[in-house]
Amino acid sequence: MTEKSPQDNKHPEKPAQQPSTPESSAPKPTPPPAPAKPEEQVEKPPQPPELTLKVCAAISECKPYSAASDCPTVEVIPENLVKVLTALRDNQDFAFSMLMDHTAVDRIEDGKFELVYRLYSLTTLSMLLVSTKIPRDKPIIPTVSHLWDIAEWQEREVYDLFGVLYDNHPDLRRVFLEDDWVGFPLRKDYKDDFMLTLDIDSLRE
Amino acid sequence: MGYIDTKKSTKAKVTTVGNTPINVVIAPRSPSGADSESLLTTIFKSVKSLFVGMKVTIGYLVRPSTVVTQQYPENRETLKMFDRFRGQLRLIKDENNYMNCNGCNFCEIACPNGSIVITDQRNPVNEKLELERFLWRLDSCTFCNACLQACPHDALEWSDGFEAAVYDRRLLVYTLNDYAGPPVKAINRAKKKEDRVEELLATMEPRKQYGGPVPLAGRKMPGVPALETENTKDNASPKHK
Amino acid sequence: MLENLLTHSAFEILTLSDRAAQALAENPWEAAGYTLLALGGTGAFLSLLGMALIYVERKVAAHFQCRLGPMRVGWHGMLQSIADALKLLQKEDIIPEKADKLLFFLAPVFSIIATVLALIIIPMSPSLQVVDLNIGVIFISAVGGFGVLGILLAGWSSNNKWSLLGAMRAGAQFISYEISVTLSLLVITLLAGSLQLSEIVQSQQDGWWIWRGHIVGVVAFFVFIISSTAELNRPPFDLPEAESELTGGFHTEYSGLRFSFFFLAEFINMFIASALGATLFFGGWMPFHIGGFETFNSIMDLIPPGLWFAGKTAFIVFLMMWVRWTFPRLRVDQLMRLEWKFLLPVGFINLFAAATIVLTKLYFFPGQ
Amino acid sequence: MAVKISTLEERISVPAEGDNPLNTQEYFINMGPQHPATHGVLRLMLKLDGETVREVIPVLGYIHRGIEKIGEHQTYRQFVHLTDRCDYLSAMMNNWAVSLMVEKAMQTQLNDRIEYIRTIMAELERIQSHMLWWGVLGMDLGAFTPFLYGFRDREMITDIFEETIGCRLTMNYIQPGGLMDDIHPNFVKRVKDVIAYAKPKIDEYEELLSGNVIIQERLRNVGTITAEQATSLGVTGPVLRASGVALDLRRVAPYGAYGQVDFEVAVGSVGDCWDRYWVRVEEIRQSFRIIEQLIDNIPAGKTMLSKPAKKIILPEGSHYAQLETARGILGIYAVSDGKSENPVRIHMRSPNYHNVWSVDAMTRNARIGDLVANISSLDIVVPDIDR
Repeated sequence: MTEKSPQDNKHPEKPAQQPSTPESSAPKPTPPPAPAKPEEQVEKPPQPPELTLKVCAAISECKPYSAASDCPTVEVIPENLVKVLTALRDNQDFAFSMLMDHTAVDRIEDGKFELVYRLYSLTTLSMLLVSTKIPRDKPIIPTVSHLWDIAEWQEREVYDLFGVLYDNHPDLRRVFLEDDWVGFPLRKDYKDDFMLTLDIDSLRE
Repeated sequence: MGYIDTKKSTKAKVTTVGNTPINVVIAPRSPSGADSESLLTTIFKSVKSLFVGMKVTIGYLVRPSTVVTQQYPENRETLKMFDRFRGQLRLIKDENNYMNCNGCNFCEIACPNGSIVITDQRNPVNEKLELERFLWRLDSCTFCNACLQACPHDALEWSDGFEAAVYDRRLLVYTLNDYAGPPVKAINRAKKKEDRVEELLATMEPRKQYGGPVPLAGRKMPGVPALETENTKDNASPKHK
Repeated sequence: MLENLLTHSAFEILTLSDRAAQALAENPWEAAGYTLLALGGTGAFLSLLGMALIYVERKVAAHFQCRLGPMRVGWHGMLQSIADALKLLQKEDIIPEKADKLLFFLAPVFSIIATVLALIIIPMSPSLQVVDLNIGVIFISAVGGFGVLGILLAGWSSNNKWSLLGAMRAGAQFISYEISVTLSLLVITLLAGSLQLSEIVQSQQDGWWIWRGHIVGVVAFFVFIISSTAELNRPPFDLPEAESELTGGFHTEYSGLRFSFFFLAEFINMFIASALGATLFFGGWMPFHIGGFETFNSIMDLIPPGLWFAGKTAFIVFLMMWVRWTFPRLRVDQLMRLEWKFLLPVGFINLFAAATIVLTKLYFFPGQ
Repeated sequence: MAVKISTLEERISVPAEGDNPLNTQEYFINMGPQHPATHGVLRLMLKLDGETVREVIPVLGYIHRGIEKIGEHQTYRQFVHLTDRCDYLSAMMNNWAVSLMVEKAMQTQLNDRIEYIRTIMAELERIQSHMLWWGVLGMDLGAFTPFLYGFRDREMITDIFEETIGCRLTMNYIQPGGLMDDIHPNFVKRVKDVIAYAKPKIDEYEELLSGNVIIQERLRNVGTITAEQATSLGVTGPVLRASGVALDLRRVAPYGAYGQVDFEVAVGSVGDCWDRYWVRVEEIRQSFRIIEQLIDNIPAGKTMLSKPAKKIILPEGSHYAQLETARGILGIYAVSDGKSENPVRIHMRSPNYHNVWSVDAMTRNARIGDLVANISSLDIVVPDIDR
């Protein structure tokens, strides 16, 4: 039933947290991660990567990400988001000068949007994922567009497709869809009249 | 101001990003400061650069052998496509025109955009499922090759026909099988056992162009009626289930 | 007649207007015939020449770019231009709703009229010139300025911001480069001592001005070529219609026949500029003569003057095409800088030098 | 908290003019979505003051196909072919990004043959992409001839693709777990032929365009963005490198066979159009170097490690992989629930989406001609912006 490709790991529940990923702060990045030795690590409980611990030690508002992730991840509450991201950008130990990516995940079963900010540091070449969760029925989050210029447009994309509202955003408007579009398409409960559903059987009648 | 000599000033050196040493080549700039050239040198180099560019273009004008134009409809006879060219999907047939496909639906499942719709029927003779109609929509096919990859029976191949233009998009829905009936494997097995071969072959029904509703990921295409042409009338819809 | 043509000392200058004027006294019908011939001839010549130039441009461009160009209509696509003309004639004539209808209609007409007016003064061979004005050079400058009016009107009346931008660019560009063109025309006028084009041609029978004027002539020629390319809105100075910037500039809103007027005018203007260049600097229809080599000169005289003229013009046309299909476009401020800071000073210095030469009679071939 | 949501109409409304007669009126003009210089269906609202561009407002979405939404209903294997349709000029690198993400999540170890072929293909793709860009830049700046030269040379490379893969543009070749097909027997010879043919052509490119004084004048000190601006704007790829940041994932975080080859990263020093132009031209040369080092030693081995019929179910959690396409860093972010073949969320960090916004910072107070040069030097592929 749940067959996977050959040589996949036999332990899908184990989060793939490899210290040797290229994004980690290893002094000399190595070619793509060597496969983990699943036998060794399966017994241990998942240990957050080094960078996560460092960040959590330096900035008290962060805590390690609870769910599985393949990249060093910290979790913050929405109120602390701007503070944490400012600290991460300005702290010389981390110096996350690039906001590589910002997007959202619709966790409809929890009633939440998970917003992820993927930071990239040009000095340590490490990557950090900052995750925060906001309620689906009141999706308001402060903007970080004053920290990174690109955040303005990344946030516009998330607003366009998820309907997340960014407080103090300089120019919050739709980016892909028309201004009068109803609904936010990447939400899991989005429906409109022109959506096709994959239903091949109906042709066979 | 100043002319950039593209050949001269590129020099490799090592910088670091993070802790990684990186060999870089730095883009040339026009000489500045102490190295800066006199105005006359700049003008001379600039004017010379224009003539160098003109030399390149006249070089092509005087050598007609450099023309790369292919005169397409005229060279149709000699035009040879690469043997892996993804032109049009077709079913592999053997010398008796029996197909390999037994209608197992793997390609339909693998197809990312519902361009393949397969209907099966149960053969009255050997009670096995067999292909009734293999529909392929060229108009929504993205030529991703997923169907060929997924096919476990080696039943599909690409032909090199690339001239698929038609005037009515409904004509882009192809029936790939020539007949509805048992695949070559079933026929061979029957022949080996010498078991009701004639009867089995008699169940084959010819299939021509498809004339039914155009499938759109399982839906009927809104506003597009079924196509009625001369050669679709005889088998406009699947006969037995 | 033939003798006259072959002996370089006395070319007969007999233009159509001269013939008409002569005939007017004797037979008015003959005069009317000459006028009609001139008008019809000019019209037919205009369209045929335009189509031929378009075909040549396409072929030359294609071979610069490793292509074949038109190959389907006729032998090697010879009739392609006719097919295109027919297509343009059949196209729907679209006038934008908010356009100024009258000016929108008039703009291409202005453009083509200016072209025709300039064309009539070109001496193509001793007997093929419609009008031979004694102020030919001034006339050319004047009607050349009329052409830009069509472009300005087209940009204005289209009621499209892109068109207007293109038209304004065209205006600025034309006014600027007109000065340089005139300066280089003046150089030749000084050297030849006449404003009449036929006399300028006659003055070159011992050597073309590009030789006889040595440095001054060469500089004037290059200034003339650069600034007349700019006046023609041809790449690399095609800012008014820069399609990657202004989507077509002043003729964005034009289609069909009206567009073909602009198109035709552009190509004929290229011919006129080349013909003018050939006339002023390469001796027009005058064969290539070297003072003292009588045998050589008489061999050169065997080639008809019309061919000489056509060959010289074709050379300059080819030069323009070559430049067009090689160079990128300048930016609008660079264009202005080129004119006002480079070509204009050069032109003035050149004019001054030419005056010195004329005063001191320092011609390269002192002949005469 | 009051969140203000604006519309395009409000954004481009011109404020009332003051009484000062010296004020020239600023006006908005619509560039695109059908415009020769906007590379497809990019639409820019320009605030102009005469010829001077005061502000550029990109308006996107004319080719938005909801690929991320479609991806939520497709398996990873099926999603690969959709990424072809984003940045179609680096289609194989897009495929590779998804494959890399899946392989990283599944911890699949690939053999050297797959890695070598992937690397060669990606570099060929980069070369053809840059060749096309080179031609288009020439065309945008008014020289039409380079466009056809670029296309002519690019066709040689797409011929290689067609022989091995069967397609020229959207190839769907690199699959999770390997390659769709083994390379054609002629592949090595053909690649060598193309290298021998195309290397002199790059010198010709230099003569025709790079060395031309008009091009240099058009590109130099136009659209300058500093390294700080570039990092803050999140631009990647040649645009970032032209600003002097040598961030090339092929170097700093090697994937594929990049760890085993020797090449130099082209960087600029100022961050203007000229640097961006030159960085790309130099990248063509470096890509040839990479291919030359790999082409003779492709090891033997399987080219597909997993059977296509097998389901790919990623472990629960979020997965991300990024690589360097011809235009910058492409990241694929997937969230899996660990049960289904389809991702819960799949997101592409597309390089073009991040690059396109820098056009405003570049073009403030420049001319329209500079705007065209800037767009061209960004090397935008609009389907990748809109996805």
